[in-house]
Amino acid sequence: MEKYVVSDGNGGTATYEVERLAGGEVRVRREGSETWHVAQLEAVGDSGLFLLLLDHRPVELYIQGRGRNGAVVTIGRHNLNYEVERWRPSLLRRQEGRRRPKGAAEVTAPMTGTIVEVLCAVGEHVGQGQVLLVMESMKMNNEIRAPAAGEVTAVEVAPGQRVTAGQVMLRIRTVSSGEEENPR
Amino acid sequence: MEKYVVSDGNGGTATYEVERLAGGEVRVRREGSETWHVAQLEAVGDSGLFLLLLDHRPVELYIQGRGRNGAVVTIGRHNLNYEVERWRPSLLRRQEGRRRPKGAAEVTAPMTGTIVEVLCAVGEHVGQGQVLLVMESMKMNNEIRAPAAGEVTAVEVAPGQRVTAGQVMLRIRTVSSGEEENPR
Amino acid sequence: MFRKVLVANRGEIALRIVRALRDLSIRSVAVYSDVDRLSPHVRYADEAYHIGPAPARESYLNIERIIEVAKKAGADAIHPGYGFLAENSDFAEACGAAGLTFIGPPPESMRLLGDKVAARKTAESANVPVIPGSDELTSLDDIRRAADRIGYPVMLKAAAGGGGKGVRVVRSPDELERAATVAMQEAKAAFGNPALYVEKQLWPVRHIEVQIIADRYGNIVPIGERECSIQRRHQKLIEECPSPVVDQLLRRALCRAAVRIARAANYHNVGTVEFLLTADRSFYFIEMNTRLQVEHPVTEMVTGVDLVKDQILVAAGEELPYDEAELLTRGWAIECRIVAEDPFNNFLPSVGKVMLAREPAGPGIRVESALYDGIEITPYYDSLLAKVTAWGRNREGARTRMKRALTEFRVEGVATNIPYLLQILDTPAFIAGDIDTSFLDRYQVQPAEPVEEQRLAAEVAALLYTAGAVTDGHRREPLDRRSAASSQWRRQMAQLGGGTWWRST
Amino acid sequence: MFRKVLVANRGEIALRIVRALRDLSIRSVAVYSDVDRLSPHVRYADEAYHIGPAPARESYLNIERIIEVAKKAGADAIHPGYGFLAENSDFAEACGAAGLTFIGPPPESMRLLGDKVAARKTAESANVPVIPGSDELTSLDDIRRAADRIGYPVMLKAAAGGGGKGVRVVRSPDELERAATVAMQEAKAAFGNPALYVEKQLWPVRHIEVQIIADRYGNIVPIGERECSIQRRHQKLIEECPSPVVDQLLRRALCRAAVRIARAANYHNVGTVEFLLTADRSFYFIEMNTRLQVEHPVTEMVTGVDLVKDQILVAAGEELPYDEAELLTRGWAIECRIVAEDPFNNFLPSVGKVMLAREPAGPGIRVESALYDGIEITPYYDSLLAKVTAWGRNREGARTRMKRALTEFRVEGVATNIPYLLQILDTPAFIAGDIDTSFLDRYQVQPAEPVEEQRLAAEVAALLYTAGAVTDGHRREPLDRRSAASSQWRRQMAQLGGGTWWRST
Repeated sequence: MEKYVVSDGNGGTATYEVERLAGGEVRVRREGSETWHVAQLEAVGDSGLFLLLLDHRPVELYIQGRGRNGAVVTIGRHNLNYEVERWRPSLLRRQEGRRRPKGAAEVTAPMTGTIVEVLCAVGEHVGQGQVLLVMESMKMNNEIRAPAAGEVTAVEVAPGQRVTAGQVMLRIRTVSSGEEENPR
Repeated sequence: MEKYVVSDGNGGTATYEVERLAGGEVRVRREGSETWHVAQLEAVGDSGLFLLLLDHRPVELYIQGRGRNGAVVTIGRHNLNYEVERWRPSLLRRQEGRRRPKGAAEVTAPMTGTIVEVLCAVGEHVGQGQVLLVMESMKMNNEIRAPAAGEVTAVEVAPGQRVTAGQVMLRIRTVSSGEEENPR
Repeated sequence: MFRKVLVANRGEIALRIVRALRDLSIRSVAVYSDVDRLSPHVRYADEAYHIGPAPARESYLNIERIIEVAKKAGADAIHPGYGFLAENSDFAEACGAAGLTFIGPPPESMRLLGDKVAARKTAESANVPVIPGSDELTSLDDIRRAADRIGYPVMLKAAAGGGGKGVRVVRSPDELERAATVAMQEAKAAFGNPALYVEKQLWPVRHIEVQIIADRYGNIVPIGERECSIQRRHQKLIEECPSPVVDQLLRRALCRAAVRIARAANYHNVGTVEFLLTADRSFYFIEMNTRLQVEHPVTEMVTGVDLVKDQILVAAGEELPYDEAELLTRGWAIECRIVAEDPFNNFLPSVGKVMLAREPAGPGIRVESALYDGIEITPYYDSLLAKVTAWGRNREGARTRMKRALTEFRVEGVATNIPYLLQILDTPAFIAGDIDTSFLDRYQVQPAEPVEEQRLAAEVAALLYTAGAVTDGHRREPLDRRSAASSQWRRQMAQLGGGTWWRST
Repeated sequence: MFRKVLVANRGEIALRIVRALRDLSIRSVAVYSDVDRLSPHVRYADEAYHIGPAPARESYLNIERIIEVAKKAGADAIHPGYGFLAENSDFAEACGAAGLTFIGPPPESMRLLGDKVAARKTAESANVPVIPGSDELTSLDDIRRAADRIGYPVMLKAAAGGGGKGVRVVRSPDELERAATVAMQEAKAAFGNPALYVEKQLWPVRHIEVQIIADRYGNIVPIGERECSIQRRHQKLIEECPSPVVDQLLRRALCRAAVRIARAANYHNVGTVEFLLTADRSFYFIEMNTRLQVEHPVTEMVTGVDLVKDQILVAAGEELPYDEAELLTRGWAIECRIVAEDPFNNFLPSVGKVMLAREPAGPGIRVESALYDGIEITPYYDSLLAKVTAWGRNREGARTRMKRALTEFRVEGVATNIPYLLQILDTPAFIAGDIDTSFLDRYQVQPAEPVEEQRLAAEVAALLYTAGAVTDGHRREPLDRRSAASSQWRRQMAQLGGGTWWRST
C-alpha cells in the first residue's frame, strides 16, 4: 500500500491510496471516499495517447510528462496539470502555500500575429475581462482580455508590431486577494 | 562536394556525388549517369514517415535507421536495406567480397504458429522453392519453401510444435555458386 | 481531357482536388509555400513545386509565380480551389493568356457577379427578387427618403466598400441621422468615398444557397440547396443539405431562380447562388459565389454527384453527364467545420504543433482534412483544419452520426472548436432545425468544467503515469525536451525493468 | 429499445457495432482478450470487460464467460458480429436462457440453415433451385448411377463432412472408380463414415448473394445482391454491389428466391442467401449465412441502409422502417479486404507490430478498420486488418476510387495484400467485370521488382538520411533499440546543429 498526493495547478490536492493487483491492474481510493476503483493505464502506441480503464470504463487520455513528477493530462476538452508526490505529513501544508495567486500578471501573446490596436495605457486600472489589445492572426482580429483586475504597469507592444506566441505584451499588477502576502 | 557509396543488401553498390544547395535541398548524381537530381528529405512527424522531393516528384518513404550508417527504406511494397559510407578507393573492393552468398541457409519461421507437417528429412536434397514444412498461423496452413537448392542438414521442429517468429526450423547446406569460396 | 492540372491552393481543398484528379487519371501538380512542404496535398500529388514564403501574397496569391510553375510543369489547366485566387478574374484571364484553362467560370461572368451592384442588376433582370434597397446616396435627405420608402429596420452600407466595414443597422427614423453621419465618415475614411446605400434589414433570416453546375453548351443543372444559417462572425460553421424548411415547391422556385441568374451571367462551371429566406418563405438574392464552395461535400453526399470531378470535366469542354431529372437525392448530410480556435478562450486562433490527429471514420462519415501528426498550425492562413460530413437517412440520423464522429475526433496540441460544435448540435433549436443567421450570436458557449468523473480519471491517470504504473512499459519520452532530468530518470526506470514499476516491488 | 448491448467480437466488426450502438444512443459493452485491451473497439465503447487469454476458445468463444459479463454489466442484448459465436445456435439459446436478446435469427432458423441437407431441403421446398445432386450413397454402383444421371463433371463429397475435406472432382466416367474409392477411404478416416454424395460440378460460376433483412412481423426485405466471385482459397477478397451481370429481371428472381427461403426458415434479422450463377444465367442455392456479412458495407453504400442499426432495431422488436419499393439504389460500391498476408511470399500471414497505419479518406471512401499505430498483429485471430469500400456513380468510378484509396493506405511493419489488390483491380478481366470463382486461382501475382525510379529514390533517401541531410532536423530515434551507438551518435549530431548537417559544413 502506497500513498500519493496529486496536486492540480490551482492548489487543489487529493491524496490517494494505491494497491497493486495482478495483471497490471491497480486499486486506488481517494482519501475521504469509501470507494475503491480498479484502474489500468496503458499507452496506445508512442503518440502520447493512453487508455485508462477505470472500473470497466474506457477513457482515452493524452498525457505529456513534465519533469520528474508532473503530467499534463488532456481529457475531453480539458488540460489538467498535475504534480504527484509520495505522501508525507509535511506535504499538504506546503501545497497550501502555493495556492495563493501572485500579485503580478503578464499578458502574453496566445499566438503569433500582428498587433492591431492597444486599448490601454500604463497606469490605467483595468477590470477583469476588459479588452486590452486587438491582435490579428489567421486573417482574424482577436481581442486580448485582462486575466484579472489591476493596474497596467507596462505596455511592451505597439500597433503594427509582429509578436510571437508567448511573448509578453503587457504587465499588470493585480489587485486580487493575492496581494497581501507572497509566501517566500 | 562529397562522395558516398550506397550498398544494398544484395551486393549492389552505387556511388553518389552530393552537393548542397540553399534551403535544405541537395544535388546528387549517381556515378555513371549524366543527370543531376535535386532532392530534399524531411520527416513527416515522428513516425518514421519521410517525404523525399526528388526532381519535383513527391515520394513518401518509411525509413528505419540501422546502426551508424544503415537505413531500411520502404518504398511502395519494397523494403530496401542500405549501408552508406563515405567513398574511399578501397571501399568498392570490400563491397565486392560481400556479395557472395554463404554456403549455408537457415529456414526460420516467418511468423508465430504451429508446425502441421514436416515434408523433408536430414540428408535429403531439396530444390529451390520446394515445400519443406507446413505451418498453421491465423487459422491458415502455410507452406514454407526452400530458399535455395541444397541438402537438409538439420530439422529442428516436429509436427504439433509451436514456433515463434524467427526461430530456426531447418538448416540447409546450399549447392549454389557460393560454396566454392567463403572470403575471410 | 486534361493531362496535367496544377492545384493553386493548399490544405484540405487542395487535397480534395488532387484526389479528384487521381480519380480522373489526370496528373496533379501541387504548389507549396515554405511552411506547407509536408502537407498531404503535396505528398499525394504527382508533382510539387515550391512557390514562395509563408505569407499568401508571396505564394498562393502570387499569380506570376503560379503561372510560371504551371508552364514549367507542362500543366494544361489550373484549379484554384476556393479562397486565394478562386474569384480573381485577373488570374482567370492571366491563365487564358498563358494558354492554360482556368477551372472555373469565364472571367466576364466572374467580374459581373463579383460587382455587387452589377450582380444585383443581373438578378433583377432575371426576375429574381433582391433585397429592397436604394442606389448610391450621398445626402442625408436622400438617405432618409430611401429608408422611409424601404421601411425600417434598414442597413446603411458603404457603396464603395465590402466586408462588414461601415455597416450600420438603423431600427427607427430617430436613429437615422446619427447613424448616417457616422457611416458616411467611416466610408470616406475607409474607401475615400462617403456614398452609402440603404438596404432593408431582413430578420430573422436563413441563409439558403443553391449549388449549380453548367457546361459550355448551355446545360445548367441545379443540384439542390444547402442550409448555412449557422454562422459565427459571418463564417459558416455548420451546413446541411437539404434545408429543414425547404419543401419541393420552394426548392423548385429557388433552383429556377439560380438557373436564371447563371444563364443571365453566361455562367459555366460550378457556382453557388446565395439567398436569404425570411420567415414568410420569401427569398432574396444576395450574391453568387463563382467557385467551388467549402461546404460542397454535403451536396455530394446527398446527391452522389462529384462536384470537383464534374467541374474539371466541364472545364475541359465535356458535356454534363446528367440532367436535373436524373439526380436522385437521398437522406441528409451535415457538415461541421473544424477550426483551430479556442471556444473557451474567446475563439482565439490557436497555433502550434498538432501532436496527434485522429480522425473519425465509419458508416456515413466523410472527412476532408489535411491534418497529420506533427503538422504545425501557423498564423498565415485561415484556421480551417478539417471538415467532417455525416450522412444519415434523415436529419436526426445525420446529427447523431456527426456527434459520434466529433467524439472520435482527437486533435492534441492545438485547441479546436470541436467541443463547441458538440454543444451546438445538442441545442433544442438545432435539433428542431429552428435556426437563423443570428443563432450563434445569441448562443453562449457553455464553459464546462471537467465533471467529477473526468477529474477522477485524470487524477488517477496522472498518478499511475508519474508513479510508473503503466502496463507493458510503454512509456513515452516526455514532450518537454527541456526537462532532461526527467528523460534521464525515465531511462533509468526503463533499465530497472521498464515502466512496470509495480512488478519490481 | 435496448439500453445496453454487449458486443461479443473484436476488431473492425466490433468497432462497427459499437459505432452503430452509439448512433442509436444505446450503451455499448466491449469484451477483450489479453492482446486486445488497446483495440479501438474497447476504447470507443462505453464499458469494457476482459474475458480471457488470447486464444479464441478461451475468450471470444467462451460462451459462459461472455454471458456472465453481459449479466454483470446489465446488458439487455448481445451482438455476435460475424465469425466466433455468430452462427452458434447453442450460444443464441444460452442468451435466451439468460434473459438476453441474441441479435440474430431465432436458434431454430440457425440450426435448420446450418445443416447442409436440411438447408437444401428447405430451398427445394421453397421452389429454389439447388445444385443437382444425390442422396447419401455408399456403393460404387449407386455412385456411378447418380453421376450418370447428373452428368459429368461431378464432385464427390463426404456426406458427413464439411470444409473441403474428401472432395474429389471427377471429369469423366473412367475416373470415377478410383476417385470414389479414395474419397470413401478419406471420408471414413476423417469422419468415421464412408458415405458420399454426388453433386454436379458447375463451372465457371459466379458467387452471387442476396442480402435480406426481416423483422418479427413477417416483413422480409431483400436489399440487393452482391458479387463475391473474387476469392482466394474460398476466402472472399473483393466484393461489389451490384453484380456486373445481374440485370433487373435476374435480380428480381434472386431476391424472390432469397425471400422464399427466409420465409420457409421462419427467419428474422439480417441474413445472406448465397447462390452460384452459371454462364447461362441459371442460379443455384448454396447456403444461407445467418448473420451479418463481412462485406455488408457495399450494400450499405449503394442502398443507404444501415444494416447493423436495422438489425439491432428488428432484434428489439421494431418493425422494419422501409419496404422494398422505398429503397433507392444508387451507383456502385466495391470492397477490398486488407489482410496481413504477404502476397510476394506465398501469402504467408504476417505478424508483428504495425509501426504506422495511415488510412485512406476522401470522397466515396469508407474504411472499416481497427488499426492504429503500434498495434500488434498476433497469430491468434484471422488476418483481416481493415476493409476499404469505394463508391462511385458507376463501376469504373468505384474502381478508380478504390485504386486511389489503396495507394493512400500505408501499413508499415507488417506485410499486407494491398499491392496484390492493386494488381487485381488493374487486370483486364476485372475491369471488364468478367470474373468467376476461379479467377484468383488462375491469377499469378506479379513479383514486381522496384522500378529504377523507385530504386533511385530509395538510394537517395538512404544517403540523405544516414548523412544527416534531413531538412529541419526532424530526426527520429532509430527503431533498432539494440544499436545504442547509433542513438548516441544521433544525439551528438543533434547537439551539433540538428539533422541539418549540411548547414554546419
